[in-house]
Amino acid sequence: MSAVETSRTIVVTINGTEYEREVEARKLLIHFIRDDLDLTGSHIGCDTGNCGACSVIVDGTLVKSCMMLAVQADGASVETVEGLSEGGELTALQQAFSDHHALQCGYCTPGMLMSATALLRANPSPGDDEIKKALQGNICRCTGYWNIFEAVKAASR
Amino acid sequence: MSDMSTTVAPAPVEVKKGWAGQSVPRKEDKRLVQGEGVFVDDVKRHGMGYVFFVRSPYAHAHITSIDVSQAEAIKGVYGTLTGEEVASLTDPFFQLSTPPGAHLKDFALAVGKVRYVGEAVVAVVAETRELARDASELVEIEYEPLDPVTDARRAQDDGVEILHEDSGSNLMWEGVYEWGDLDAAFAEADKIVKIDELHFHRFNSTPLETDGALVEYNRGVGQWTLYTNNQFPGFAAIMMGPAMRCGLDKLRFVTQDIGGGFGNKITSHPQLVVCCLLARKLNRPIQWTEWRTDFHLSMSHGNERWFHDTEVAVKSDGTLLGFRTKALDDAGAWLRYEPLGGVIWAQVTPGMYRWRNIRLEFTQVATNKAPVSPNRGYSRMQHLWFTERVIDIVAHELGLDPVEVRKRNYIRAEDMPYETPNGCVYDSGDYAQMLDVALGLIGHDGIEARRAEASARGKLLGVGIGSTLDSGTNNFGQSRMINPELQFSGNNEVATVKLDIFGEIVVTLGTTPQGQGHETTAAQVVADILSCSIDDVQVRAGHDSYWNSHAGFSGTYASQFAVTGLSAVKGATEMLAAEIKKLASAIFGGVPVEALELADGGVRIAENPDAFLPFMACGAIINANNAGLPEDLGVTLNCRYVYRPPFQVPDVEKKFGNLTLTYAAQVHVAVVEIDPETGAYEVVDYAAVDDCGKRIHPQIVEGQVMGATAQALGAATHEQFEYDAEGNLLTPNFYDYHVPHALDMPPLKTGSIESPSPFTPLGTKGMGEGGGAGIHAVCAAVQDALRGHGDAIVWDSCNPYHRVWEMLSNPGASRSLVSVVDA
Amino acid sequence: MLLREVGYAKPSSVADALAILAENDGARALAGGQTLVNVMKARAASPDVLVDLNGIEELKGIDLAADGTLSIGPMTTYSEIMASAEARARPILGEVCAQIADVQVRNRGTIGGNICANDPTNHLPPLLAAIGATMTIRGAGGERTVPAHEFFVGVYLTAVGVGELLTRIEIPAGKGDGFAAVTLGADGTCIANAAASVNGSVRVALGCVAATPVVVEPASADDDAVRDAVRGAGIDPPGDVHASAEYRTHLAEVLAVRATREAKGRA
Amino acid sequence: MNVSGERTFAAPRATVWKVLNDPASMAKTMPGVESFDVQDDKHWTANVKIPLGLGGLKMKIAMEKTEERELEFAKMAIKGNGVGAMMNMTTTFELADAPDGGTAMKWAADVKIAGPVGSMGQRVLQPIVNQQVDGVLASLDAEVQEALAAG
Repeated sequence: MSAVETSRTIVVTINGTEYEREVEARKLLIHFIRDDLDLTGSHIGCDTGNCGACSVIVDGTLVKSCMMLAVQADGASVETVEGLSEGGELTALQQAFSDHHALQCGYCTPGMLMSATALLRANPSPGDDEIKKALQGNICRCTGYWNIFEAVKAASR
Repeated sequence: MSDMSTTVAPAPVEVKKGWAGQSVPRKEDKRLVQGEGVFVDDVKRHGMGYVFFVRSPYAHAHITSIDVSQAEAIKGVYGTLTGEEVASLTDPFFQLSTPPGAHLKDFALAVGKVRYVGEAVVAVVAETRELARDASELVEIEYEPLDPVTDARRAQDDGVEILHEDSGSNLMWEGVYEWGDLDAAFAEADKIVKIDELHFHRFNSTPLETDGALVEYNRGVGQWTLYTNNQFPGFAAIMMGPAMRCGLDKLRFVTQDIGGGFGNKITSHPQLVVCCLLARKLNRPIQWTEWRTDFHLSMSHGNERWFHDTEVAVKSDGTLLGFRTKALDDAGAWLRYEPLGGVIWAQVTPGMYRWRNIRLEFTQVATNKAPVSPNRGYSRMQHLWFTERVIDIVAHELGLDPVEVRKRNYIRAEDMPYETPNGCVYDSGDYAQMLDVALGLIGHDGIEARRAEASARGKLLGVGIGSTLDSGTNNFGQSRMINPELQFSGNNEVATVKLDIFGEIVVTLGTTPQGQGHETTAAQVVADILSCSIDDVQVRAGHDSYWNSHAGFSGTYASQFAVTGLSAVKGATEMLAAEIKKLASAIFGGVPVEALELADGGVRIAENPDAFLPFMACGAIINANNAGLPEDLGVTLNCRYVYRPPFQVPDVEKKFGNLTLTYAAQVHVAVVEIDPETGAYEVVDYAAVDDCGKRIHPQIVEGQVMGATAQALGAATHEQFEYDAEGNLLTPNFYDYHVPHALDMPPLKTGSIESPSPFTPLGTKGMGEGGGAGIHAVCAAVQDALRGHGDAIVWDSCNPYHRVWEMLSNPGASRSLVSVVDA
Repeated sequence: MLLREVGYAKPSSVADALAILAENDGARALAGGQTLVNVMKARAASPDVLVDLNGIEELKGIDLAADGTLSIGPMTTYSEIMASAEARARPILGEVCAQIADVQVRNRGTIGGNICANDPTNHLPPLLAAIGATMTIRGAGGERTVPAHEFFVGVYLTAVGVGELLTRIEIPAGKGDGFAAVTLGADGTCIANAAASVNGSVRVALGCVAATPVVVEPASADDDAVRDAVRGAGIDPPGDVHASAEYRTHLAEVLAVRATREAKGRA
Repeated sequence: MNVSGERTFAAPRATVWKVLNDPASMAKTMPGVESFDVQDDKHWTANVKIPLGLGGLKMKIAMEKTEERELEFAKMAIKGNGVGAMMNMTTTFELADAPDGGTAMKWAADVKIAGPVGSMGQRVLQPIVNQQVDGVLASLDAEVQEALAAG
């Protein structure tokens, strides 16, 4: 019978770097990423899984890291906003966000970028409605989304 | 994505060579798109303790006992703080109100009594976030519940429980405003339109980042450093210093990036005091993260307001002569910024219209709900919603066209600058032209055909207009209309521009931006004056009250940066430019400064460009190589300028005077389609036209218009802080408090007009808060759609599907609120 | 955020999971976690032990039998159902899954978690009740199969007892299905919903109006018959900030008719 | 939130009254009672774990009989104190002889739930409360029959 533990040691690869840490079973993945690993690009905007500011890509799948336990990421490969650009070189999507003023305070932006990145990987040339549908899980209170749609459109082929 | 956003070319303005007026890339973006911003919850310190607040489950109750012993006994718990301790270590927060509100004893934690669900009662600090919450569950608090007051209309009834014994009743503040000659206006009227009750609901902008802080105490010098996202440190300091019995310089505020504010992050001073006291008591850094549910339960709700017994004097042709109304403002449990809302609305007393005779009786009461505080459009939005509702109800009841009624009554371009009945001076604008542009954007000419086409699909189509003013740059003298004893007036903002030793241009601001792009727009203004590139200008990110010079009203709030902030930057940069020339004149052996010009990142002799002194040389000479310079040179290349808008102290007796410097305008038009079977509806077309004078960065301006519009659409349809009879908040999270998501966004068309302000150094007007127009527009559109289907009157600012269905199935309920009598 | 302390186990087989559930009173199965984790954040409920089912292959996957019967593993995510060629045998499944919340939630949330949570506002309980799904439940006492109308017992309560697991969801062949909802914003929480199935007989299930889906069987798929059936059910829905009991009662009727029309159009 | 109803028991009033006033048998009717203790004939306390599906909700419950008219009427104040929820409930029972034999009981309860659980929303709580009430009434019936049998 598998052991029941209130804490365990996990190995998680984030943006290519492997981290081995002991975590409490109750710790949410987002707290592990932000507090334990000090990767503070991913944010927390709610406590009910609605806002998407904590969105990250786990083994190729877009998830909200506030609705996943850190222990559930054991052995997984995680991508966060810090892993998007290489050597300070912005991706086309990041550049499009700036060009189209798709961010104001920038708090929702990391999660928004991860959702848009996941969309463009699966569908490099999405239609307007597909873009809206793909960003439905990310709340932005500054922009009204319109410029974000424009940016994603611009970054698509 | 044309169906998602369209922009019409702005009305022709002279195209200025230079940086200002161009949508240059934002300096802030590079760090933010890479997750390299520094927000308050990103700040960590060795040995910091996490604070968790134990909050009241009751709306109204006496606290009979508090026992923290079990919580403190847990390993890893650093300590606790209770209301009793706060009451002994601090004085109550300074109250802005006259009595009875003046008598409130407001402390950082509840003392003896709780007055709303979610009020902080005890603070627990522990080694981890989780542990602090675990321990908070072991704090034993005994309550003796009292009947809650949840309806402002009942707050002053006999036998109702009183929230604040010290003030003797639930009345907090009241005042009567009257201008013109009401009797004459009503005598001249053909018709009097009466509206018994209108209700502006409770909501706020719910910035995605909630409040927070990391507070360190330096015992040796008795000074606190607060890394926090408070958006108006100047205000927080004058609230906290006296309460904590310390000088303001002992409170150092530091912020870098702030995840949205919208006014909602002005009144976090109680929580900050708790963190300060704990940092001193426990001798370690204290970290506070406010969770979403905490924010909804306790932070900065927008003012809920009722309008009763409204009477409008109008001619048969729709000419508006004046109105009377009674405004009842629900302040919630405490006056944290109130009762300023009791006068702020007066900045836009007649809205956009020419009526000259106005009487408004303002009453503010306390209820067992979260305290209200500024929210985007603060207090003006409520009043402008009222004036717009009045226009549409008058048009509706007199069978007139809302477009015609507006055009007939709008203040005209040729009347600008226009003095309102209460002495405000609208600086510039052409409201009728804005309306034409907006109507053009949604193809208003073809609206009847669309209405028919929609009804063929079984849908009710309606079109509505919302016109608002975004009054910016407060004259704080208006606070004296609330309390003549207050020693506030005018306004000010500061900037410092210096040339460092290697010629780097460094700008520091007094402001605390939350996404408005101050680093970028400030650099544009500086680059134009110094004739250099914006890349050569480094604007410090965020604010540090120890390093950035700041003034009493410094901060980012109330639509003023484009006026106060940028005027300060302009002033400081012009000082620096003059000093550079003065220095060059000395270096070039007395060439008159008039013969010098700034160009290509340096200063040169206009006639002889080879005589060139790069900024780097200037910085080096003054800072490191200054031997032999003339004694009386008086050049530091470090220039501080305080911009002070031209204001007079208003006449407190007559409640007369100019209350803000600029009056940006917005006209929005919404087209909705209602499903009559369910009451569900959607916005199918939308236009927003903005006029905020000279635009330094059109893209940023448009971004503010879009964001404010989205917030308005959310507020108009789903967003509401609604309480049940026991005082439980029914929408304490984003699950039940539905903000707009991507799929909720209608197509948006934006347009703009530039009417430069004659009163500001750059011709700019403060902007960003005009989104309320969207609430008015949707309310009007819903009412229009219901025309001929029961003719219900839209009486509430929030119209979720169930309310629309109720208006359809029982229009009589709202019809009974209005009547028209022949004068 | 900040859950109460909890034990965690990640079994790789149903037998192992059942053993852990049996061992630990107060243990709960963790499926996608898109509901349970949020309830734990509020500390409104706190299991002592979470039994993570994400490592159990036998609980995943979709099989289509020759007779058109779909057999779906409870740990199959909404996204997997939307993408599955087999699942298109009953098109309504993917269509309704596509309306649930957002991409991130659909990537983690599972069909089993949705019906076991049985929040009154969930999409799938009324849908599965309408299309006549049957659930297989395994426990120490062996395996049993219950029809949807017996499966849903209460808010957050189902026929899956303490120490038991939902192991399979079977859905008969059929195409004549419909679903209608009024939601809090596009793809938002359901204010009221209804699912209808017109495959031979007519069955309509009403959501958001009681602790469990209310199933009615109109005499025919005609609007009037459906209205009569809904009225006959005498529902007494909860009222909340989004809808009064009266409004929900009205919506139930309207949505039942709309769902049935859609179903009839596809039958 | 107010819930109320009427129920007829196939038993004489005295029997129903006895059950209603016997802490032990009342305990059996309440959902998830783990321990129970009687201070005096007017005050009882209990530790309950209300089955909430996703994990039981633990509560300390204190009951006080605030009013009674022998064989006719009883009023109780029930205070529940749990992590995440505070419950305040007043409930009344009114007994009368049913027209065709047995005892008719009119009951009403005013339930107030505060705290995080309260914020889960009426859409969830109302059905839960109704469901718990049905459970209580069913087992009350059983208790009455048992008492009747016991004589």
